[in-house]
Amino acid sequence: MAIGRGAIPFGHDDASRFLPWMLAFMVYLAALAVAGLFILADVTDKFDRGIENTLTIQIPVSESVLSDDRKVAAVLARLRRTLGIERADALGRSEVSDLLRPWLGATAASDQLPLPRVIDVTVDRSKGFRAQNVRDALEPIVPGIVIDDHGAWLGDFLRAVRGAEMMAIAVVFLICLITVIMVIFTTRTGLGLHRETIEIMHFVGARDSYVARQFALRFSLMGLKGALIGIALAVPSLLLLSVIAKNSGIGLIPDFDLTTVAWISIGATVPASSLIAMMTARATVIKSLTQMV
Amino acid sequence: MAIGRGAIPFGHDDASRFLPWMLAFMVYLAALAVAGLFILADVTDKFDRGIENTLTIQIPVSESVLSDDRKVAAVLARLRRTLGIERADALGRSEVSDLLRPWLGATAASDQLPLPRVIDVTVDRSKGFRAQNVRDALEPIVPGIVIDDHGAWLGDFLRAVRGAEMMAIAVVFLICLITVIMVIFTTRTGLGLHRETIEIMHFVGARDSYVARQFALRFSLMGLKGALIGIALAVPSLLLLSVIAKNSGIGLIPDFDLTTVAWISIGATVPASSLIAMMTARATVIKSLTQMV
Amino acid sequence: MTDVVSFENVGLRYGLGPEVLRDISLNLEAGSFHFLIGASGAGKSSLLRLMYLAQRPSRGLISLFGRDISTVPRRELPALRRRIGVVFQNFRLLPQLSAFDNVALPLRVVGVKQSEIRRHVEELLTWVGLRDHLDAKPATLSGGQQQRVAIARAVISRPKILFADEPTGNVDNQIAARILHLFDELNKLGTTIVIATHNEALIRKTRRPVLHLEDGVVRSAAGDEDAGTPGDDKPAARLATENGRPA
Amino acid sequence: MTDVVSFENVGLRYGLGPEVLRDISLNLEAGSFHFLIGASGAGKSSLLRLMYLAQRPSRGLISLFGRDISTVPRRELPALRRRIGVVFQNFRLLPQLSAFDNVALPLRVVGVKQSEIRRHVEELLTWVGLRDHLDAKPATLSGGQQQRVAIARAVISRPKILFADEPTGNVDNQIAARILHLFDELNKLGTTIVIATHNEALIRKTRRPVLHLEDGVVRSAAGDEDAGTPGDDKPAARLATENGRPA
Ligand SMILES: Nc1ncnc2c1ncn2[C@@H]1O[C@H](COP(=O)(O)OP(=O)(O)OP(=O)(O)O)[C@@H](O)[C@H]1O
Ligand SMILES: Nc1ncnc2c1ncn2[C@@H]1O[C@H](COP(=O)(O)OP(=O)(O)OP(=O)(O)O)[C@@H](O)[C@H]1O
Ligand SMILES: [Mg+2]
Ligand SMILES: [Mg+2]
Repeated sequence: MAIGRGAIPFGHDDASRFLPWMLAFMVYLAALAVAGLFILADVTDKFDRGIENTLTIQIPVSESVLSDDRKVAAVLARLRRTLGIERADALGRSEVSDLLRPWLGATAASDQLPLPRVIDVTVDRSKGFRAQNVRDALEPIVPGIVIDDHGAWLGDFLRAVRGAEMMAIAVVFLICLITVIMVIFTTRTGLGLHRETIEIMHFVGARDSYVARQFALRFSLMGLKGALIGIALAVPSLLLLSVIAKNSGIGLIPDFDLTTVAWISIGATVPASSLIAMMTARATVIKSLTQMV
Repeated sequence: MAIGRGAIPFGHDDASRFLPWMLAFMVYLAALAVAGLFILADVTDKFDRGIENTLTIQIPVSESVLSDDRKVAAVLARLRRTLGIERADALGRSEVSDLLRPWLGATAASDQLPLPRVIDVTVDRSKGFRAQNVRDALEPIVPGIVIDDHGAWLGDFLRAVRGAEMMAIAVVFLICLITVIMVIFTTRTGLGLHRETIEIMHFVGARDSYVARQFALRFSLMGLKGALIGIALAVPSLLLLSVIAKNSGIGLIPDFDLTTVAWISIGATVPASSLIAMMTARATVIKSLTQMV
Repeated sequence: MTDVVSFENVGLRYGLGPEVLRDISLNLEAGSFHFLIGASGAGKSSLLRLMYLAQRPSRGLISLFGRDISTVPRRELPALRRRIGVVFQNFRLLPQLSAFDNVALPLRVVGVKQSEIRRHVEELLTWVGLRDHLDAKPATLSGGQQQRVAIARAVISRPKILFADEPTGNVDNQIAARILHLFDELNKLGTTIVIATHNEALIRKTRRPVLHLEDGVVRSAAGDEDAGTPGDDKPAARLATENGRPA
Repeated sequence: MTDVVSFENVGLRYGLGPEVLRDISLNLEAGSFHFLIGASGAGKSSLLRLMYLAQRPSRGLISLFGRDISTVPRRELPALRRRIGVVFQNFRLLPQLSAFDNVALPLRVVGVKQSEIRRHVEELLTWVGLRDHLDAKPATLSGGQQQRVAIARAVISRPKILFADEPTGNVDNQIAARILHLFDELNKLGTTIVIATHNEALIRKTRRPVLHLEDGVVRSAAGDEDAGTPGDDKPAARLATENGRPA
C-alpha cells in the first residue's frame, strides 16, 4: 500500500513539532559525550602505562662506595619481595650522572664526585601497592632513603579522568533512556491526540499494523530529522572546541583531533536515535492499540 | 475570582504531563552544572596563585665561583628587564644544598662540592610571559642554562579547568534557553489543544487576562513540580558523587564538599525554573490570545 | 424603536473563495423573533457567525446595540459578548467540563456567587430534562442531551440577543416544542432571538417572521409571505433589498 | 432467510450507571430496512453502537452475520467492520482530511487502486451535492455538508449493513429525501439498513418498519403498527418481548 498520497496523514500536531528538537538536543549531548569519552580515553591511554606506575628510589651518598653497593642490593632484594612491585632495577653510574647533569654541569661526569644510587621501579597499583608500605619497609634498611612516587598526583589525576569517563558513559546511557521516555510520551500524546482518527480508522476496517506503520514511519522520520539537526550542531561545536583547545595549547589533551573511529561513533548517534524513536513508537502504538476499540 | 472550584480546569493533556519531567531533567542538569562550577572554581582558586606562576632557573657549575657569581648577576639583570617577570631572586648556597640534599646526601652540605646556582622567578603570565623568550634571552649569556617552568603543565591543567568552567556556565545558559523554548512550545501546544476551550471562553465573555491567568498558574505549578523532582534527584546524585570522590581520594578535587553558597545557588534553580515557566507561559499566551477571536 | 442588530451591505467570503454572503442589509429590532432558513450551505451559520462576532465581514457595516463593531476595541469585546447568547450548530461544549460546569461557564466568568450559580443552573437543566445528568461529561451524553446543554448555556445569563443554529436537529418534536417555549419566554422578557433551522414543522407552528437566505442575500420571508405575523404587533425585521432600499 | 443482526437478551450499562438498555432481543433479516425511534436519551445511539462493535454489551448475546461477536478475535475485527457502514450522529469526520479523503478512507484501507477511488468518490460526492467541495476540510463545510460527507463515507464501500444515526438532522427536506433515496438504492442492492431518527416526516413518507425504543426495551413499532409494511414482501425484524418469546 502506498505510503505517500494514499497514507493517512496524522497531521502536524505541536507535540510532534516539539519532539525533533528535543531529539536534536539529545543527539547533540550524546555526540559531545561520545567525543568526550574518546578524548578522555586518549588521555588515560597516554598516561596509563607511563609515569603513573613508576617510582624512583634514591639512596643518599654515604662514605664508602662498597656500603652503597650493599645498600642497593638489600633494597632491591626487599623490593622484589614487596607486593605490587613489577620490576626494580638500579641505574648505572652513567645514567645517574645523566640525570644530574643539569644540576651539576660537567662535574657530574667526573669520577671524583660521589653520586647517589638511583633505583627505577615499576609498580602495579591494581595489586594493592602502597608507596607508604615501601617507605616503611626500606627506611630501616637505609635511613634517609628518598622515595619519589611519580604516580601519586598523576594517579589522582587519572582517577579524576576515569571518573569523568564513567560520567560520560552514564550520560550516554541516560540520554538513551530519556530519548526512549520522550518518544513514549510523545507517541502516547500522539495516540491521545489522534485517538479519534485511530478509532475511525478502525471503524472503516484498518488493521492495527496499518495504523502502527503510520506512527512508526512518522517517528523514525522525526527521529532522523532531530538527529540530523543535533549532529549538524554537534560537529561544528566539536571542531570549534578542538581549535580552541589547540590554540590555548592544552598539553593534557594533546590529541583533541578525534580519530576516525570516534567520528564514526559520533555519527552512529544519528541512525541510533531514529531507530530508537521508531522502535519505541511502534512498540508503544501496538501496545496501546490493543486496548482500543 | 476563586481559582479552585470556580476556575476553568484545562484538563491534563499529555503535553503537560510531559513538561514537568523535561523541566525536572533541565533542573537536574542545571543543578549539576552549578555544582560543577563551584567545584571547578575551588580547584582554580587553589592552584591559581601557587606553582603556576613560578619558574626555576639553574646555572650549571663552572670552573670558578667568581664566574658563577657574574653569570647570576647578568641573568638577574636580564630577567628584570624581561616582560612578565615579577620577581627574580638568587637562592643562597644553603637553600640550594637543601634542595639537593635528597640527591647528594650529607655531601651536599660540604663546602668542597661545587653547587649550581638557582634563581627563583615569579612571573605574571597575563602580561605575555613566554618561557621560550626567557630561554632565548639567557642562552647567549649562560650556555647550557636550565629553565624549569613549573607552570607549563599546570597552566595547561588550569586552562583545561577554566575551559570546563566556561562550559558549565554555557550549559547553565543553554539550559535556561532550552527551558524557555520548551515552555513556549508546550504553551503553544496547550493553546492549540485548548483552542476550542479558549474560543468558547471568549464567546461567553471571558477576558484575555482571565484565560492567561489560568495558563500561567498551571505552568508555574508544572515548573515547580518539575523543579522539585529535578532537585530531589540532583541532591542525592551530588552527595553520592561527593562520597565517591572522597573514597577514591581524588586529591585534585579536595573540597568536593559544597559550600553553603553553592547549595543555595543549586536550590535557586527551583524558583528560577518555575518563574521562567510562568513568565514564558504568560507572555506566550497573551501574545497568542490577541490573535484569536 | 432600537435596532440591536443592523447590517449594511455586508459581504463575506472565506479566503479566496466565492462570496458566501453578498450585500446583506437588515435590521433586527429589539425584542424581535426571527427564523433564518435556507438550503444547506446557503450561509445561515455564516450569517449568525457575523452576528455573534466570530467572523469579520469582508465588506459592509455591522452594528450591534447601535455600535459599529469594527470600531470596538478588543478589550471591550468581553462586555459586548456577555450580552449575546449562542447555541452553536455543533454544540461546542467543553469536553472536560460536566454538563453543570458547561452551563455555569457564562456566570463564572462574570463572577456570580457559587450558591447562585448552583441554584440557577440546576433549575435550568432540570427544566430541559437533564436533572439526572448534571455531572455527566458531554461525551457521555446523547446527542439530544448535548444539544439541550448547549441551549442551557446560551440562555443561562439572560442575554439581550440569542442566536441559535439548528437547535432542534437532535431532539424529538416534544422536546423541540419545549425548547421553543423556553425561547418564547425569553423573548417575552425582551431578548431578541434569531433561530437558523431546517425544521419546517417548527416554523409552521410558531408563525414567526422568517428570513430566507438564498444566493447570498436575504429575501423576503418565503412560505410565510406575511413576515411579521399580521395583526400581531411583535417587532419585525425590516428587510432591505440588495441595493439597500427597504423592501 | 438469514439474520445479519441478532440480539438475545442484551443489556447495557455504562460504568456503574443504570441499565440504558435492558433485555433487548431482536433479529434483523438480510436486506431489511428499519427506522429506530425513541425519545432523546432513550438509547438509540447506544443500541447502534452495540451493533457496529463500538461497545460491548454488559450481558446477552450479539451476533453479526451469524457469528457471536464475543468470540471474534481482535485480528478478525477489521474484516468484519469492512462489511459495516456507519453514519455517526456527530459525523466524526477526520478534521485533517479533505472531504474527498474522508470519503476515500474505507477504500484506502482495503487497498483499492487510486484511479478507482477517485472515480467512485467523486461520483458519490457529486451525487450528494458536494462536487464543489471535494478538497474542503470538514471545518470549512456547513453542518449539512459535513453530514453528507459522513453519509458518503458510510456508503462508499457498499457495506452489507448500514447504520445511520440521525442522518438528516442538519439538512433540509429536499436533501433528506435525496439521502433516503440513496439508502433505498443501497437497500435494493441487498444492504440491511437501520436508521435512528427523530424526523417523523421521513418515517411517515417511507412507511418502513419502525423499532421503538422505550424504557430500555424495543417495542413493537409505534405509530406504524403494521411493522414490515403489509403486502410488501420486504424482510422485517422479528421482535421479541422482554422474556425472549417472539411477540
Ligand atoms: N471556515 C470556512 N472556510 C471556508 N468556507 C466555509 C467556511 N465555513 C463555511 N464555509 C462555506 O460557506 C458556505 C456556507 O456555509 P454555512 O455553514 O454558513 O451554511 P449553512 O447555511 O449554515 O448550512 P447548513 O444548513 O448545512 O448548516 C458553505 O459552502 C461552506 O462550505
Ligand atoms: N459513554 C457513555 N457513558 C455513560 N453514559 C452514557 C454514555 N453514552 C450514553 N450514555 C447515556 O445513555 C443514555 C442513552 O444515550 P444514547 O446516546 O444512546 O441516546 P439516544 O437515544 O441516541 O438519544 P438522542 O436521540 O438524544 O441521540 C443517555 O442517558 C446517556 O446519558
Ligand atoms: Mg449551518
Ligand atoms: Mg443518539
